[in-house]
Amino acid sequence: MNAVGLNITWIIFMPILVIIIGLFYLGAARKITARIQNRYGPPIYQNIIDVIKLFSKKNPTNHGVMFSLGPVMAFSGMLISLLFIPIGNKALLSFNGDIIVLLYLLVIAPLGMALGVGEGGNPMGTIGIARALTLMLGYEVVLVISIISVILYTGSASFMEIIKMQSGGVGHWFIWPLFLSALAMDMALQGMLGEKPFDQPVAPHEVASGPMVEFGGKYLGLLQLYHAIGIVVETGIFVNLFLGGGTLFWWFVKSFAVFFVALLINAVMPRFRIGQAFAFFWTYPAAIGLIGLILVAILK
Amino acid sequence: MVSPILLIAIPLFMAFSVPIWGLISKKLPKLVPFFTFAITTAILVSLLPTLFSGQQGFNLTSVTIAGIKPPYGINLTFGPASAFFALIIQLVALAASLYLFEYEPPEPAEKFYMLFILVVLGATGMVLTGDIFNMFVFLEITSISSYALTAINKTGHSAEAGFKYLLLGSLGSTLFLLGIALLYGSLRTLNMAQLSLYIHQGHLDPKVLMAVVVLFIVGLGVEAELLPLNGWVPDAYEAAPIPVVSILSGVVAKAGLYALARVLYTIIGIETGVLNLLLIFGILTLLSGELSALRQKDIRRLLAYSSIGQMGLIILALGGGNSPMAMVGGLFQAFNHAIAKGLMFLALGIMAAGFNKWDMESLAGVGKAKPYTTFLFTIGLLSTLGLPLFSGFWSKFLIIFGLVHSGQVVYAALALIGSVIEVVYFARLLGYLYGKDPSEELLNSTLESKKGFALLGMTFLAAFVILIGVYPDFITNFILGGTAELVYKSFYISSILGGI
Amino acid sequence: MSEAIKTFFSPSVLGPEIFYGSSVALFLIGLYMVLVKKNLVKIAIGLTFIESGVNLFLISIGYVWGKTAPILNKTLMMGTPSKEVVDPVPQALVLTAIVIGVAVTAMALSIVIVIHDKYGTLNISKIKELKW
Amino acid sequence: MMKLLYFIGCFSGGALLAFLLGSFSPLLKKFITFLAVILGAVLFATMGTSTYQLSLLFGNQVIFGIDTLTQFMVWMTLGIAFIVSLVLWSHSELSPTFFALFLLNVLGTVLIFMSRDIVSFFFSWELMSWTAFGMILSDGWEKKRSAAVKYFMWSAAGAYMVLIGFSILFAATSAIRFENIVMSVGRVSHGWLITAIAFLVAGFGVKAAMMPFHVWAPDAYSESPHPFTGFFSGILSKTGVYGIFIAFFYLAARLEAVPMLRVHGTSIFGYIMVWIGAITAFGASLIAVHQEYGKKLLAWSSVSQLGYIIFAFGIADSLGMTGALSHALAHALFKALLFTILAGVIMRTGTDHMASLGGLIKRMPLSFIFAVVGGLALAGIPMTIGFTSKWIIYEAGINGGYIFPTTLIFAASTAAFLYYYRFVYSIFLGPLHEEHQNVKEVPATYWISYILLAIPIFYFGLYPGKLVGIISTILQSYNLPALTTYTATSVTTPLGTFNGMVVGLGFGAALIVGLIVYFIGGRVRKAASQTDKYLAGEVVTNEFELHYSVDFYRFLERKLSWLLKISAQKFYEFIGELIRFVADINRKMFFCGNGQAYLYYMTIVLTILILSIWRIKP
Repeated sequence: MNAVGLNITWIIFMPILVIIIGLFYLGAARKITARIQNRYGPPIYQNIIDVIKLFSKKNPTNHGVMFSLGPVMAFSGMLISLLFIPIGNKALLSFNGDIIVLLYLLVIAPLGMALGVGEGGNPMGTIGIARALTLMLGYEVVLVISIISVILYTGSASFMEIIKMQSGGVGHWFIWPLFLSALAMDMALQGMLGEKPFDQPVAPHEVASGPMVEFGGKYLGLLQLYHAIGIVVETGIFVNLFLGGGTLFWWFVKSFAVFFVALLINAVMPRFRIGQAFAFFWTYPAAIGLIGLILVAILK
Repeated sequence: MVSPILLIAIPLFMAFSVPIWGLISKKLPKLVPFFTFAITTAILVSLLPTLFSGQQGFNLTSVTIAGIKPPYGINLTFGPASAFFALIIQLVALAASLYLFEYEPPEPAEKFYMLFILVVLGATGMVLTGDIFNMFVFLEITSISSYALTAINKTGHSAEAGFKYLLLGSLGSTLFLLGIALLYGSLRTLNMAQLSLYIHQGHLDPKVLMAVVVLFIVGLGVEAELLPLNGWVPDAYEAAPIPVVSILSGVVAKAGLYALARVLYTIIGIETGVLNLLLIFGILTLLSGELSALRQKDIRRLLAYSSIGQMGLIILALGGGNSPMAMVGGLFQAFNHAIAKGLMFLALGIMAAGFNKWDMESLAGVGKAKPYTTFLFTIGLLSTLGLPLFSGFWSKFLIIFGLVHSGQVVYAALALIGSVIEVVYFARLLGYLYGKDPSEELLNSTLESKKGFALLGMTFLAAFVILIGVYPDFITNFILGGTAELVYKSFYISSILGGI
Repeated sequence: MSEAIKTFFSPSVLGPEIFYGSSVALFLIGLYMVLVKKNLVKIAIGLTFIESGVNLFLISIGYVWGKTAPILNKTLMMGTPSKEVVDPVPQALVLTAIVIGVAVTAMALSIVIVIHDKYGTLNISKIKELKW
Repeated sequence: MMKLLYFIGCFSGGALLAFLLGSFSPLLKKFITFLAVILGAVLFATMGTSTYQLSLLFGNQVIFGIDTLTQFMVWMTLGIAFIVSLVLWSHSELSPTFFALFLLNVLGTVLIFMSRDIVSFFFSWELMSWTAFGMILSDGWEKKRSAAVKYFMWSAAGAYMVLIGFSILFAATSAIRFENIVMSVGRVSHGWLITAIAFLVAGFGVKAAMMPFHVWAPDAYSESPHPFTGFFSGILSKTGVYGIFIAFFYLAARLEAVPMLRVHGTSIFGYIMVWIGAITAFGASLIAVHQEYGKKLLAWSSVSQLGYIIFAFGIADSLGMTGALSHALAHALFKALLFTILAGVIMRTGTDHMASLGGLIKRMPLSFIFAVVGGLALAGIPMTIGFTSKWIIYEAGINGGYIFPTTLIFAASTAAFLYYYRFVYSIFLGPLHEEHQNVKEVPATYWISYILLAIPIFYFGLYPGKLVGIISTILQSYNLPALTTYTATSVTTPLGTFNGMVVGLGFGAALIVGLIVYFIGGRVRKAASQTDKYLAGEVVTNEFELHYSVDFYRFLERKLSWLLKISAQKFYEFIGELIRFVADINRKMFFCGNGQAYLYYMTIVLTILILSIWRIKP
């Protein structure tokens, strides 16, 4: 098979692969958290079963066209972001857009969900969105600071370029020279993934799962898929920027490792209030990131 | 043979013949000012073609009186500057005299019309004369008539305003006379060309010269509304009848301004550091006037302060006389200010006609009750603000360019700060005029349709504002000539005294 | 005695300065009245003082000691008139100025009458209904 | 020559006719305005690139010219003007004066872009400024007073700064034509040149709502007549941007050569502008997040977006200038769209208070769709023109090494999500209010204009290279560095690539996949009523307020209150108080009413002047 054909095959199968792996991530997360908390936990494939169940459920409530379109847009938005992030050294579409394009593609999904939640008209959902957006204002700054330091360091905003520069073993990974930036980004990642202490948007005890409150059946199923892809994409950014990408296997190993760190923090942390979370992002991670950035700017 | 003398002689005759017309019919005196100024304006316009003939594009004729040639006899000079100011005076007077058709003066009416013509006559005399003592006489004719007109309502306020005006005015003109006495004592001549020549040749002690300058500035500054000498202005504008106010701002102030410019530019000469004095006086007058208007509620007083500010701007422009541009802008601004302020005061008179309240709250919403008059008022206002499509734009533009060109960036910036303040209070005023609903009382006041003749006069002024605003070259030749006449002493001297 | 006074006041002793001096004095007296007196009538009188001072100054500019009035008669026509008469111009000016001064004073007083009618006072400090 | 006169005559004649005939028939004023704009566009199309001279002042030739930049800006202006004139068909309540002033305003704006000398530039500039004020005034006043006065005051101040700047240039070069000034700018001393350019940039910055000169903008935008606001915020602010371009890159090209003025590889002006732009963008968007009224929100958003443009201009390399100019177009398009939608909402519901609106998606679906489109562009989602321009700006910022300002710009962009979502949610989503049950969709003139605006938004989003191509032509014609690495669908910068078409197709495919997945799932049930929601067993009725819309981001506000407290407004109010204080003292002193005091002043002046004579040496 020629390269183009290979690419097309990969484009078709990769999302399915990622969805399955992402769902396994979610299952593993539940399992690991349970073990840390001295519970047994559900089986690791539980989320796959959940999704199948959700999709086959009849008669979830529909509040209007945007309500239906919202989860679809969230799913499709994540899917298109997935195509712009190199997985296992396979570039896909990422020659046609750099990190900044990806950053903005990543926004489509939450935006779609937010619009859907909006038409749902449940105040809990909207409060959840307001919290999510506030949180986003918090971590986006940190994220951008880290990304700018990487771009400054490498002189390129293209993922493939950045991965190429890290080739040649663990020692070449940017996590070493750009340790502060990587640290800041990992903190931002915690917020992006919505893991504790940054799970205010969905805080079940406060806003009844927030955005998800009105969604049931296949809507929730779509949102589960969106979440599953989201984890891979978000950890994938970190892997590509700081951990040198890698072959398919190693890529997912690294990605899971990043996710695992987040899980460990999640399992032991309580939840910030949303204001505190926002303020936290604009203080310590931002400061760490800025120091890293200044170091890069000086050393470069 | 049409001669500039007629510009003085006809009004003089008409003024004192008013009571005779009054014997024929009670209505007739009302028409006299209009016909007088119509004739004088016609004469003036018919003189313009000869004025703009000749090699330089304009020329300066000296008209001798009683057959004795200058420097010994009294002469009238009819050059671009004189004609320009005479034109301003005639235009405003014509519009105001049209307004008189709709205005019932206090009894005895004949006196009012007589004084009205005399003010304009005096001002015309001031701008046309070539003899400095003659200028003093005309100044006194103007100012004494103005005192009388200010106080003519015989109310307490008008008397108070008239007295304040009289105090400052008579002291000012006495100082002017003192200045003339010093000049005559040193140089033994009263002819302006001769004086200019002698001063140019250095026959005058610099100290005496500076004393003369000071006396002239302080003396004429009263009429030209310079800062500490202008206390009478808002009071007189508030208390005097509206047509008189338009004459005060459009005619008397401009005559004072002309006298100042003529004396300082042509006789004294600008190389003597006079310009710094003008700059300082101008900027202080400008800022003080604009600041005072900022929180003013009475529209007449507001316009009076604005008038002071505008006069300050003109004086400032004259102070930038190193650059002919500023000078041109200043003369242009004098024209615009006379026309626009005259227009605004007359329109204000109609807006408050049959109502007689002048504060913003009472006149709020007049734009809906009397749309056409308010529209005319707005044209005047926008022109005063110096906005494009209106004549004021070009003059302000030229003044600022000229000031910067002559190196006075700081003064230009300060003047513009004054303009910003002007924008604020005029914008607020516009808001009151258009943005509110008119009160019952205002709706029931005299309809504007009953004031046809007055509106005609104002429309005539507004047409000038827009015409020049769209095509300034309509008048710029005139102003260039005027600037040249004022600034180039040798041209003036040789035109009057013959080739020297 | 009268001779002494005459000598004292003759130009050889005082010169024309006495006229200049007294015109300045008149001017200052007038200025004092105008600035300090509160009564409108007194202020009007002060104005006339100032005018008189200036008029005196003007006339003394043209005056030349020991020369005659500028009226042409036969004796004058014999010699060179310009060297034997005083300068006629200031006199003409002063005549005009005096007339004007009278007009101003009349105007002032007539306004004062109206003010007294309406305000019931002649104190200038109390006549300030128009302000700011 | 004649064509230019026809063009001017078309607008001014239209204005005159609309003013005179408009009071007879509302149809006539709308028709005349519409016709004048179309006719103007046709005339402009025939004018091509050429130069026209008019003899105006002292017989001097006043120059108007058309080059590629002019064409770009004028088409933008005429396009949005056309949209406004289209929308105005539904607004008979506006007075004929409004229509007349609108045409004059368009004329003034177009003439700014065409003018090639100081005189005509300043003339057009002032014309544009005061007609906008007149329009605010003509549409009711009572509640708009402070906004209108503030606008007029600031625009006068800005115009006067421009005037000072120009007059310094004139005084130094004795030329009024731009080309002559550029030729002889070498003769100007550095100090004067810097002063002039500083005045010019500050003056234009007022119009471009650059902090700290922005305080007029939110009020003026939100209080201007609703159909006009899109033009006001989208186009009139661009005159300031254009002015900065002219001052900075054309008149003062030599500034770059002054070594002491160079910071960070560019001129100090550029460096200051980068920071000012970034702070404007960041601060204004944080303020926009907390607005309770739709127009205020969009108005602050405008200030923020203009900050992007100033930021990009400050960078001043090929990327920066491409970004700035393309964002100028982008902002004009999406802000006109959003303001027009809001005008439609206000027309139908009578308010723009976001807490009183809600759920309009069911009643005004078209408006909602285009509000999303406009919002996508505003937030800079790929596939819209907003992303194309923002992306170039980010790349420019990072590439230029302006790391901190770029971070601020990014944060501003994230904040844009926040306020944009609040805008859409509060107005169109959530529960429908009782009193808006019978609200109808906007009339055809409105949604036609939405479509017309949406087309270029998507076109330049999918074909970013086309936009960059246009701008590169402009920049090359001014001998400025231009971005050349682009194809129709993609743009490449030194840092990376963006292919609009690939993203668009990819997203389309993903959307289809999503829909397939959606339809695989089970059937759905339509909600019974508005209150048919998950509320944990609580029974709620229609009276129950479920609209979460007041104080939307209260937690954020609490945390950022220290930052939001910093207000230029307060500083200016203090200055205003000071001026009023001085004004009163001045008034009560010099016009105290006591005649004798006036005589004292006269005597004092006389004495001072006489005494100062003795200083003069004979």
